[in-house]
Amino acid sequence: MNPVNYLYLAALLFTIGATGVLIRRNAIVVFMCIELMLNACNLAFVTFSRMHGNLDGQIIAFFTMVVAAAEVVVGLAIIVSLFRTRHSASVDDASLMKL
Amino acid sequence: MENLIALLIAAPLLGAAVLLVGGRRLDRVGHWIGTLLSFVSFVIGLALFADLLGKSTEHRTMTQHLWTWISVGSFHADVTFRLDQLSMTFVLLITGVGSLIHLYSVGYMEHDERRRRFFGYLNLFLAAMLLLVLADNYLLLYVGWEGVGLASYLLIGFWQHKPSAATAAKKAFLVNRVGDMGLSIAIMLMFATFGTFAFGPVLSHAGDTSQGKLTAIGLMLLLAACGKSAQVPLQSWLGDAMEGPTPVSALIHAATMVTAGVYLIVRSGAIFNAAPDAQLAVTVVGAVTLLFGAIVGCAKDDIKKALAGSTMSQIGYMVLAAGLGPIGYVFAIMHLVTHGFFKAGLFLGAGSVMHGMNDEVDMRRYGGLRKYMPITFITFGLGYLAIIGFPFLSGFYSKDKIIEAAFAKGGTEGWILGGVALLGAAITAFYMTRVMLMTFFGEERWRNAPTPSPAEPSVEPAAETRGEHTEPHPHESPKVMTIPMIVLAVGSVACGFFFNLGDRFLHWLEPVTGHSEGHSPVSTWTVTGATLVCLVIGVGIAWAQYGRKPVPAVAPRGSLLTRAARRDLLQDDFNHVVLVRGGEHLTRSLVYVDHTLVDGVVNGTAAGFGGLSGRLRRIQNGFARSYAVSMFGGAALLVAATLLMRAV
Amino acid sequence: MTTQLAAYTTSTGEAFQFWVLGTVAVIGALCTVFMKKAVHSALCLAGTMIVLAVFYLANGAYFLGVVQIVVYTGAIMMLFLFVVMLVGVTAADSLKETIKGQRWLALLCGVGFGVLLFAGLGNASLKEFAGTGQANANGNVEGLASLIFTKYVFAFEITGALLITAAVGAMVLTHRERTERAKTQRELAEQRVREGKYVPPLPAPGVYARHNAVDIAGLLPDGTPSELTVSKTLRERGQIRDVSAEALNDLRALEQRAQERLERAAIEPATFKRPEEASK
Amino acid sequence: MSFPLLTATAALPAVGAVATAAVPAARRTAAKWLALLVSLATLALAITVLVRFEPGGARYQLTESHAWIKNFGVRYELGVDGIAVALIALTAVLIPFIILAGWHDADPLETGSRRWRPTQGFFALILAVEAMVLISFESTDVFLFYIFFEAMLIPMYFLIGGFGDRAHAQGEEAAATQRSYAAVKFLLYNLVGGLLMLAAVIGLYVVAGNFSLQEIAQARANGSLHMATSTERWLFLGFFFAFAVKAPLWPLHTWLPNAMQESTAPVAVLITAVVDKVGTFAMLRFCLQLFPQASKWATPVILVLALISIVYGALLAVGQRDIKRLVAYASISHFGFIIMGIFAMTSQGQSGATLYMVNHGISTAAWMLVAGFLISRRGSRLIADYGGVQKVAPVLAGTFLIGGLATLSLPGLAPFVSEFLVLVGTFTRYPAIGIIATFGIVLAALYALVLYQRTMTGPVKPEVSAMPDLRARELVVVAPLIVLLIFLGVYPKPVTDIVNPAVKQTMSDVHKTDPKPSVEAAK
Repeated sequence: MNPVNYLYLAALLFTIGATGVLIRRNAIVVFMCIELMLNACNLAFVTFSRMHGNLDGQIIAFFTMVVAAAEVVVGLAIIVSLFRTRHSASVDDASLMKL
Repeated sequence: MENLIALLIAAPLLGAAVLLVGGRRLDRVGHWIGTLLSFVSFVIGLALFADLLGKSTEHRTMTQHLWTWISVGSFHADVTFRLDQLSMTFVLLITGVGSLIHLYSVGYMEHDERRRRFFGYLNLFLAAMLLLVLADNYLLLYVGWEGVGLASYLLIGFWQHKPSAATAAKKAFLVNRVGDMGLSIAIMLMFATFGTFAFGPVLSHAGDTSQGKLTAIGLMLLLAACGKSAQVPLQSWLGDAMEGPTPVSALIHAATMVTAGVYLIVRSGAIFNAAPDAQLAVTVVGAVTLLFGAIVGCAKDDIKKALAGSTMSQIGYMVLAAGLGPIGYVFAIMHLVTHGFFKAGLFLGAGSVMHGMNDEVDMRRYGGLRKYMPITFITFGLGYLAIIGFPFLSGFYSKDKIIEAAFAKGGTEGWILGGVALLGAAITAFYMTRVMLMTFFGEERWRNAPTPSPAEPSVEPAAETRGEHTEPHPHESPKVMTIPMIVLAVGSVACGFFFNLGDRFLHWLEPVTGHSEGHSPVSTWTVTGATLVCLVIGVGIAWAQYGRKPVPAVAPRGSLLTRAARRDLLQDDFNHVVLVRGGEHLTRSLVYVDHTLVDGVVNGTAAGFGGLSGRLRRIQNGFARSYAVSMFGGAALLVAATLLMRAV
Repeated sequence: MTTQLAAYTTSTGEAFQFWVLGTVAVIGALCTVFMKKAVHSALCLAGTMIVLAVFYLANGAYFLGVVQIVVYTGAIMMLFLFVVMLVGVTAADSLKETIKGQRWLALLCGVGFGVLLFAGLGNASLKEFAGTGQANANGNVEGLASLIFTKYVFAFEITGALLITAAVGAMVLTHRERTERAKTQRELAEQRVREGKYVPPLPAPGVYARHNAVDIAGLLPDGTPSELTVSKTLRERGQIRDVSAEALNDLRALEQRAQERLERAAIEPATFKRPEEASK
Repeated sequence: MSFPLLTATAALPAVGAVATAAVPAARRTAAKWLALLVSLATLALAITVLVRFEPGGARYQLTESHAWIKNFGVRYELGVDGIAVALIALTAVLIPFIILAGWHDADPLETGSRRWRPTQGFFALILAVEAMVLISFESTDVFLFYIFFEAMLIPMYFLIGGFGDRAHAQGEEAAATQRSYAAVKFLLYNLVGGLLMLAAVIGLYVVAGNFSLQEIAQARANGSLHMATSTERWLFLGFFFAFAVKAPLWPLHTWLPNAMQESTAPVAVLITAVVDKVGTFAMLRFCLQLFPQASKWATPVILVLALISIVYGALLAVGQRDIKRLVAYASISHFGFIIMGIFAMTSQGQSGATLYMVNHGISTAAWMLVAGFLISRRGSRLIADYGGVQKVAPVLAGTFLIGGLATLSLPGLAPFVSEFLVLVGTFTRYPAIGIIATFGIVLAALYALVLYQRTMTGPVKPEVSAMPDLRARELVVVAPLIVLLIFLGVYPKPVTDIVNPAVKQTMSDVHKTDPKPSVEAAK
């Protein structure tokens, strides 16, 4: 088998994640989908690093993970405060620029 | 002496200004001020007349230049007055009859709380009319021309609370405006042709230009004359004009203003002499109106409208005469003057009758009034005899001359016109006798007068004035009213004979109008005989119809012609259907067009932008996810783009 | 030569592993998207991530594989679960679309994007795989470390700063500022008395302690459940179970049996209905 | 460097506007008096201009010239010819009457209405408009003219949108919406026109290299500045469109009825009698001087449009149910006459047109202001709501009739002279058009008299039975206007003497001479 399939898989996962972001209303699930997309990217990077035979791809993936972690922390915090204020985690409820 | 000319106009103008601006504090003396000033003007006229008589024939034209009115490039209009025999005649007629009618109005309008204003308007009219006849150029004449139009508008609509009066006034002004349009176009033509519109140059150079232009000018002048003198096809306003107080009808719509058209034609004689086609048109208009008015006069039961019809037809005589050219000018003016006397007298008589019959105008509710108001009866009778052309009364002379002149035109035209004139004489005799009989003879139909039956549509707008049906108590009018009637009666008896004595009038007017003896195919005596025969026939028929058998108090349905004549030969209906209705539809549709089309384009554009932005706004719905979709779509497009770039 | 060939393709074992676990990963991803309950989504996502970790290992990124499991599946997903709990485990959000045309647009874009990516990959000439042989010659971790602390040292420092900032930010966001001093027990009691309602402590939930009483409203004397008895959070999540009818019917049956034993006439042989049914 | 009279004339009302606006809200009456005094002082200055101007002297007199924007050769250049002087006098005369007529229009409404009416603002805006109108009459620099030609819109917008009639049929809210609609329409129409003009102004600069009217006109005359035919036509169209919108020419007229209908009578007078005159004036000064060839090229079309305006406006006036709309359409018809006179390219036509601007200003002012008094009494603009007023308020009715008669250009009143001059001037060159235009006078009689008949005559309507007659203030407004109408009607020489030389020069700009009569009868 050709390792290119990893890339195809990554693409597939990324697309699924993106679609999920678009069709789910629950902020948490949306977030999970974003994570999914990030992971897909990571997979791609790792595969690339294998392709080129150096570790830079892995480094990038590593950084991605860190950033993702930070992002999740902040994002979840936002979700929690949102939930506190309007007692729902639906992204559609936050359709106005005010509470 | 010339400087007096301006005073002729100034006096009544001053009166008008004082009375109209003065306000209520003048209510008690206003009418006397007006009368006084008109008499002043009359006296000045007499003085000037004496002065003129003193001069030799060729020096009988005075001019007075006041100031330059308009001067732009070659366009030059002066305020200059010209007093010659023709205008002198008019001045005397206007101021004389005018003053008498002022006097009469003092009594007639006694119980009207707006009498002061009435006299103000009368004075205004005198001023405008004098300006009309004294002007030295057509533009200044135009000022007077519209001025009298304004005065008659104000006076016809004097009882403005009556919608019919207001409507009649508006109608009169509008129809006159159509005529004025003709006059203004004529003036423009003159300016374009001669570079001026002053009487002197235009009339002296009339021959120098092309036939077509002259004909055009002539026809435009004729249109103007038709409007002012109530000639077919612009005659429809005169009948309604009877809505005004009777003195107004006597002064404006019988004696003076309506004859302005004749003045215009005679004054522009030089142009018409050079344009035979225009002349022919004038004669045709005159002849048609002559018959038209006479027929209408036969059918009316409203005494004033009957007289209005007769006015129309008499002016038809004058216009006919004026159209005959140098043969007829003098006689046109002569008939104008005599008509001024007797028609004014007749109207004043009618007014006196109405005065005594608490404003009843329907002759079918008169009858047997001769013993109640003898003076009115006598004066009215004399006027009657004069108008039907009873031998040796004024109408006899002037009308005969016109008939002769008509025959003298020669050719088939001559025969036709003469015949029409004769026929007109017969009809005149008929309807005037009818009026006479219905009013002063027969049994007294005004006792327990029945209410008008709704079956017969009363076309005379005076209908609602016969409000209460208290039985009238006919009585003679006060002196202040009868004296003018007497004077006018004397005039209508005498002036014809006086004028004709040694062709005075002819020689007086000849230098201005020019005169040529037409050779008539039939001898003078034949014409006279024929006229008298027609007269007798007319009177006889009338007697057979209204003298012998009693007059029904309610008008019988009558023949088709009668009914048509009652409705002014359907001319009003024609106007209503074609002009009024058509105009209403036109304006209404235009308003619609303006709102939907012209304005719609603008509003449409605006609405288009509004809708577009509204639709665009809907995309910004605030949902993070739909924004995400667009972002994602955008990303997809970017990928596609890069791929394409790679592929290319 | 042979090494290069080896670099081209992978071992059948890896191929087998790819196909099996890849399927699992895709299914997991799909479930993540389509599960009604956030908890389930989270679990599926965790599964997918583990699979991905395996793939990292297979691709020679040993360090990342471990990190993936430890950090992601271990820490982040747990964070998710915490939040889910906070928001409400059992709250199932409907997948019914509310924004007009959103779903179709989303699917269209997704499919289009996927197709494009695949096309791109297809066109790209990705035949040569150098393999991570030399790169990992002296240990994957050492390799990464040397890169991180030499070539990417600045990025590394900045990411550290980012992490700190994120942590602080999270605290700021979630920490609710107390504007007034918290009321003491005594003050609360006095306030209750002053207001004059519920002077005694709130009634306890549960009916005769027959159920796990926390989410079951206690019954008022007339048999209707009283919201007061359930804790505020549950009330807001709408997770109150109303079992009043069963409870009362049981009671009824109990009394009847008692009467039969005592030979007394039934007072009224009626069975209670749930309030809403009764109202129907 | 003599005393800058023209600058002073335009600056005084501007300063006055600021001062009036600065009067504290409580001192309402003080503001009114201040505005009135300023307008009267401006009138005095305008009269000095009139005196200092000697007819037949240099074409532009009392000139001032200062560099303004050097990079673009924009100069602050003022100067008046006869036409401008006449219109300056008209403006200065009318403004005091407008202020006096609108004395109470901006008073705060009685309790219950939520609209705040800044009295000071009203009068300040009027003065501002006067200042801008005056300076656009005076400026001989195209750019300077353009600036104030456009700036005029701002105060006008607020005057139209901010102050409506006291009472309104459909109540306060509906009135407010309609007002804002009218105001926005006015603004947009004129802005579009101004935009095209701006393009043309820039184009002119590109071609000519400076903005000075005199220099360009001279260069055009002595051929040192040559424009390609197409360029000249485009520039001409750019200018003309703006002016045709301002002086509403069919089919660009629809803003005027709305604007006049919704604004108070004095503001309506301000629009039609003062502001719109800038449009016709500018046609005469800029279009003809800067683009003579193109003007001649466009003449047939413009004449036809003017003809349509005359007949169309009159017909629509007949069809109106709203007094103010009727007056507005009448004005459209009159503007048709003015434009026709300008482009007839005869001395009678152009002198008549200029005279017409003055007379139409006065007559419309008289007619519209009396109509405004009438409306303010009954609180309705609908003709159908009136009847028999003549019985209860004879003076009001009389003045209204005189205004109407002036509008239908009765001889003896001022408008007749100008209208006849325009007709003659047109007739001598284009007989057919002249004759058709003559129908306009019949239609004018129709709408004027129908309006008078429906409102003033007939049985007294119960609503108007208690209507008071004209008050002293209102008489002070109307009487002088009527006197002026009569005076200029019988003795228009003062105006014509001033106007004629300027017209002669304009005629020579377009290389046109009056057609000669076929017979030289005049001695």
